[in-house]
Amino acid sequence: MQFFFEVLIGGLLSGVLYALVALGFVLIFKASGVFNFAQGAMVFFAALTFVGFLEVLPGWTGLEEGGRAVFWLAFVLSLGAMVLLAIATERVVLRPLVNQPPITLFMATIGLTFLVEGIAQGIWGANVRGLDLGIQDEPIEYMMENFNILISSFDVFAATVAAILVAALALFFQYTRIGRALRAVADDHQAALSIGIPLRHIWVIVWAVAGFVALVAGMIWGARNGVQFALTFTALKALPVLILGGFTSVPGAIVGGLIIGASEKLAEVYVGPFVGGGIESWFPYILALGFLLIRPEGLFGERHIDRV
Amino acid sequence: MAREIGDVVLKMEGISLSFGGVKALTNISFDVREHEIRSIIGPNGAGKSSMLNVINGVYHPQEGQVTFRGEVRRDMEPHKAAKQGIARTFQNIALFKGMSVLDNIMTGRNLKMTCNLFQHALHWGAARKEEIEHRRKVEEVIDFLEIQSIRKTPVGRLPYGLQKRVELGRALAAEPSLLLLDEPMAGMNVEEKQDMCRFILDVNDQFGTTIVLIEHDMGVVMDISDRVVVLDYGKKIGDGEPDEVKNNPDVISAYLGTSH
Amino acid sequence: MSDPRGQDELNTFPRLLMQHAQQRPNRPAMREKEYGIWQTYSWAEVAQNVRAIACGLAELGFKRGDRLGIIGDNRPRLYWSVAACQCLGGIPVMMYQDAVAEEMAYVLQDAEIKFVVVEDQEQVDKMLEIREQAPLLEHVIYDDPRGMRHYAETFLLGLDELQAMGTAHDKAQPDFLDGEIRKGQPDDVSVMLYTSGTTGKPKGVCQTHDAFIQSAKGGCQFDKLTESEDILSYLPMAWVGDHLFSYAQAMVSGFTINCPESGETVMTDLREIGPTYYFAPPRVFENLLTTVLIRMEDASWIKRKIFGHFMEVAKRCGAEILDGLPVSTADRFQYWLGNLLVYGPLKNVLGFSRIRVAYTAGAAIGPDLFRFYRSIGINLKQLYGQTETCAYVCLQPDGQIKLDSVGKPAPGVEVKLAENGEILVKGPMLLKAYYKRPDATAESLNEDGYFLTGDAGFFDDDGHLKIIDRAKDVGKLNSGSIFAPNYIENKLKFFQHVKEAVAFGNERDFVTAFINIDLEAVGNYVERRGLAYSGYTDLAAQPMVMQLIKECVEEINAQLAADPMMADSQIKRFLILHKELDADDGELTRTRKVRRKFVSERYAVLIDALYSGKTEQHIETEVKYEDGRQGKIAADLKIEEAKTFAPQAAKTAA
Amino acid sequence: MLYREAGQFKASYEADQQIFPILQDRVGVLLLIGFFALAVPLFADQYWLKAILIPVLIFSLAAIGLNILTGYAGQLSLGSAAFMAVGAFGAYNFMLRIDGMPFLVAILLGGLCAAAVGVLFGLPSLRIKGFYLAVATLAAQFFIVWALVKIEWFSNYSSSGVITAQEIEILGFAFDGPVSKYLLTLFVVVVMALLAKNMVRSTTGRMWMAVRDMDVAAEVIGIRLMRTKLTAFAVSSFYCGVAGALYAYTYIGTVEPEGFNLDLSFKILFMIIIGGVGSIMGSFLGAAFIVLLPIALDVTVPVLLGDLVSASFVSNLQLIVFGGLIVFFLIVEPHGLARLWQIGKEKLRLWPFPH
Repeated sequence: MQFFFEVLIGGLLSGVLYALVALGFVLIFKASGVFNFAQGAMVFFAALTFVGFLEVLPGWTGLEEGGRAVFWLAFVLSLGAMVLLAIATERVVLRPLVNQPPITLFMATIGLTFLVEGIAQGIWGANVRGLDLGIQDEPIEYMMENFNILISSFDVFAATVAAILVAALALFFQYTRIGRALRAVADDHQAALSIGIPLRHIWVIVWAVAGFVALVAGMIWGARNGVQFALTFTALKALPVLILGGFTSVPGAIVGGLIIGASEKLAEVYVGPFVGGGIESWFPYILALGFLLIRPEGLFGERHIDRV
Repeated sequence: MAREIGDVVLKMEGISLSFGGVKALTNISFDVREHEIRSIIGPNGAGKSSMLNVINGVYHPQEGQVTFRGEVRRDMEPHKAAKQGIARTFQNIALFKGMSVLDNIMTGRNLKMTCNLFQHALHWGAARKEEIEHRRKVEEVIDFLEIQSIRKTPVGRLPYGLQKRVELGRALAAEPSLLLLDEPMAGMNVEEKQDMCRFILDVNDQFGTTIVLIEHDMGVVMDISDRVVVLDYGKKIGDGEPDEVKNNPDVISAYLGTSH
Repeated sequence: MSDPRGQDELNTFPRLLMQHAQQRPNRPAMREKEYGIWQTYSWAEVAQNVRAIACGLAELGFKRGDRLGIIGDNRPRLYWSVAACQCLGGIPVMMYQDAVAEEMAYVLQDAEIKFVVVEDQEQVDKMLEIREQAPLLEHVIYDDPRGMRHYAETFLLGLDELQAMGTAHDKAQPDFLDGEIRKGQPDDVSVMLYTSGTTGKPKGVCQTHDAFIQSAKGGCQFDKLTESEDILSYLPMAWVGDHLFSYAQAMVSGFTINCPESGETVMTDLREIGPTYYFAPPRVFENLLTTVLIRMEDASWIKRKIFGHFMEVAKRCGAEILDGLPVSTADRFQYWLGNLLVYGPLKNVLGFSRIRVAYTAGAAIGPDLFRFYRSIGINLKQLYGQTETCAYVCLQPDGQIKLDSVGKPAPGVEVKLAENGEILVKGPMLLKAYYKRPDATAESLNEDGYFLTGDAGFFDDDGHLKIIDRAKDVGKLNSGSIFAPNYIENKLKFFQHVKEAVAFGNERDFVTAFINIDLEAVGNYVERRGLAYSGYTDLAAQPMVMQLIKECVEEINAQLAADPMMADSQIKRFLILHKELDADDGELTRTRKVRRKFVSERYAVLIDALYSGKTEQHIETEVKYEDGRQGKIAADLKIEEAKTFAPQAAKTAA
Repeated sequence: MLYREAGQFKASYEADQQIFPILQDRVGVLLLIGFFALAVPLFADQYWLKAILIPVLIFSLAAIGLNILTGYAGQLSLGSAAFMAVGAFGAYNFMLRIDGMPFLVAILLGGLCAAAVGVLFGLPSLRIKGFYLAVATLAAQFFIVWALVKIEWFSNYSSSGVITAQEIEILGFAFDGPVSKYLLTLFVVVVMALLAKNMVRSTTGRMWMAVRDMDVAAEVIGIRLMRTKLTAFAVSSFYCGVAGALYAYTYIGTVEPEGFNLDLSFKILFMIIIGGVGSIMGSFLGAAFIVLLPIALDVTVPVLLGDLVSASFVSNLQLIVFGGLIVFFLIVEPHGLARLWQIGKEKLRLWPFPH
């Protein structure tokens, strides 16, 4: 039983990270109706940029390597890079494709994925890099002693960060002018335009916010598994989460992430051995698919009626 | 000399339809007779299009029943309605934008084509013969609607009025016995309206097709309809021959109330 | 000539048809674009259908010598009705399908028509409208049953039903029709064509089988037409040219006629068919050239450069190459290249790439226009003829094309000039008579059997006939030299800026003219030069426009000075009219010909001003607007002097 | 300019409904096929045949398959490579397990296996659309590759699922050299392209396009959405499957399931986007483009930039160029090279006029 909980909690914690990536998708889909396949590439780009700055900044500025100053400067610069990416994306991809069918925009983001990956590696190189955020990746003694459950403090940290981020975003959407504008755009582009919200700004902002989410997700994933090309696959993990949670629902992304994370780990551990293992790659998809057949609009998605 | 109006072919009884609590239609009953032109009129949002959607199975009413040619239909699927000889056009043109006029109208004959995928792939013998045979029929429709000069034009490039005509063509290609027309003349100029009117009358007259028509232009409706149903806010407020309906106080007030 | 001939000789149209049905049963006789493809009818099928229609008509009571009215677009079944009527010894009378009901009523009465075959509901409605005025009308047969379901009138009958009746009849009595065909004689009247006639009521011109067959044979030999020609039949069936080209010549040579799908699709259909033999009035060629030039204006500069360059090449040597004249090798190469890049594709896009022979007639064609088509390798030629002569008098022989002549007398045709310059013609193609108008017949044929064409002309040194004007319009200047207003006006009208012109000079000292400018062309011209104007009257009064027209007039003067016969006809003074000449005001006929007399009376004050040396004249004119209202246009018109040339000096200048 | 259409009138519907109604096109296509079937084997060297022509042909076939599903029936799929894998492993097993299995039958059976699997994964398309469906096809991608690796029977118990294609022999003739393999591939691809063209220009194709353009209207005129979509899945997967079998037998020889990964699926998707969505001809153009582009980059970039660049730079450049081209085509010419070709042809037909 303890083992079960260990697996479950481990799964839930990695689910938090899936949720974080999925959150980026949802933000963009809500605001611009674009299914952004490049979210994974953005995670990779952000993490790579961050570690890249960590490496080069001491040389450029004379700051102490591994110090706090370098960390925050690199963070701010990376954030800046994500904003630039958002602006460039809006300018080069979204604006010319405005009013195209969503499927076209989706395919464009696949192209964008390749572009972003190529650019990231072109600038920073393709080596695997480690990232140390200063958080120990070791079991929490308290849990060990009292419940005999092995839980990494890093995972808890990651979950906390994710929770804070989600809460912050929720507040942002609920209580700021920009946040309300974003929601207005999601509901009805025409309406948003007619009350004087410049659509282009909204897009840039939302892509930048998604970039910020990608940066945080990239840092956490990177710190855990190293910053490498495999980060782009996080996007593939996030897709079943979206199906489960619905494309437009922030809570859906979180709950979906947790379900996917937990169930994939449980399945791997309890079902995997019987079929040769490695089912993590497809299990979430089959799960999501099965779910989809029952509820095509996802957990929290809105039912859509075809008007004729 | 006029066409014979026959028995009741379509009977709507106590139809109620709602979307997530919003009532679109409330307890509506009326019937349609063979060979007649039956119009449904009413102000915007009166539930006219919903009514058509109930007839050919796009929407399923929560209450009431639809009887078509003696068969009670519950949860009818649109493609089954098509099989029974019901064709329709849409308020917002629903053509297949990526295809030519000819191909659009050809799709209207899909139910009459029996060849399978493999025959199509080989395009030999029966499939080829079938294609040609149906092309001939489609050309008759094209000729009937006088759209010869645009037969190979992609429909997306056509002006609105012509698109409406092509959509009628696609419906006619199915040789329906009941034709549902949802505002076939909306957004047309006077000349186009006259043409469309002529086509509708010709269809009704030459092929004996029963027609259920939604139209805003009162002049047209009163001119060509045999009987008219009036809806307002999802309720039936009038039903009868054009003159009768015109003098119905409820109808007058509904129209005065909305249009002035 | 009127002796009864051998029964098997191919001297009537029905016999020709039956002969083709035997000799080339499977070759296409007719095609019609219908239901998206070119529905093809072989000679055997045509003969079969004609038999059915003929027998059906006989069943209805159609007798030898009866007239059959035929109204509609160029449809195979209407052509078949013509042949069917002829099989029975009847006389087909085609009518212009766009004519209004009253005009048809006149023809129906005049020709005492009992049977008509019409194309569709539209024509049926006209027949119903004028039924009272045509009491003889017994049967109206319609080709297209669309919309006819509720017509209960008993005298209406579908052509389908008629054919069904006829087929049954033909089966029951197969010898009947053959017998009827055998009864036909070459000097029977084969067709009646109504002349529009600028004065008086239209007259029915009776032409015999022999006349049309001889004319068709002559033309076919002249241009070596074979059974493999394709012709597009799009001009009205009631017009003599269509009857000659699409009916008589096809019947003689056995070639294929092609009927377009509808009026709107003629250009597309032309391109699809790519006829080898083509006829069009100058107006069509002119419009086509205009479209070509307009479409080229949107092309990229490089394409325009290529186009421009090779058009120059064509101008230089194209017509010569077509005529087989010697041309330098360099030019030949350039022309070959041009053919690859410009002329070939251009002809293809227009549908002209297969043309062997093309004709134009009916009006004078501008020399530039004519030369353009010849220079890109289209063998366009002119011919001359009237309804009364089966449109067969003069033809331009291949290789001997002169821009301003109508060619040499056609085989079997004698042409001579009367003293006043009027052209007189004689030959097998002459009319038998005007229907029920012995007076008119007598008037038009002189005692030697020559037909008075009413046109004036002269032969040049090579024996080519040049038409200058209607004979009755030709007058004399006070100097005694000939004055041919039409000749001068046509020359003026070849300028794109001039829409209409009226020349005066009969019994005067010199020639003057009224000019109507072309609103669109001149409008464009001034707009490009940054000038704004408000309507025709304003535009016509602009000094810039006056200057433009003056240059045109002076160019004409230079040309006229070069011709010894015409040198005295140079335009000394002219003015630009303040309004467009309009058929609604009675200034033009419905076919847009100037009513010379009416105009000169209406604007007498202007003519006086032209001859009195004034430089300006005030005028007020009543006009009828399109909506029927009356109005007045007033203007002060400037009168301009144009430079004239001495006959000798002009030769060097021109 | 080269077209001389005047006089090419159609007197029957047969003539009007030909694949190439214009004479010059017919001649051109025959010349093209003749060139590739007769002249190329004589002159092309091994490298060209093995590294360029054969893969272009095979990917064209796969692209046709994806185009049927995505371009014609409007159902986006990201799992084409997996269906190729099914075809390859299917054909392998038929060859392996049935004695005297004719090669052509084996690849067709491989294709049928792919079709069956395709229908299975197409089932969700009945309830879900657009992105959801695209994600569902990813499930196929991952699941199939996993299954082929893990279920060792498929690869006859070889390690990590690697299979080696058997020798090809048809009617006693061994297709062992590049030329014979090339000709075999060409034959299969041309025939199947023709069949595909026939399908898309017949009722089947019209129903696919109707569902793509407006499914509600399609249903109202009697088209059964389920059947139509599943047919598209089946045919599409069949084409991908046959392409996969050819990939194993005439191109690579030794394949492993991981070779049919998501990247390959994307590559095929790129082929149809760049080549032209909804065009058989575009599938060929796109395949040629995507196969040739990296080769061209490999050859030209070092020449242009010399030793300054590393191999990894070239591979990143490839990513950037691919990505950039996709975005570029979607913006500038969403119908891809096929449309450019068509525009060019239209220009030639109207020459010297611009429109």
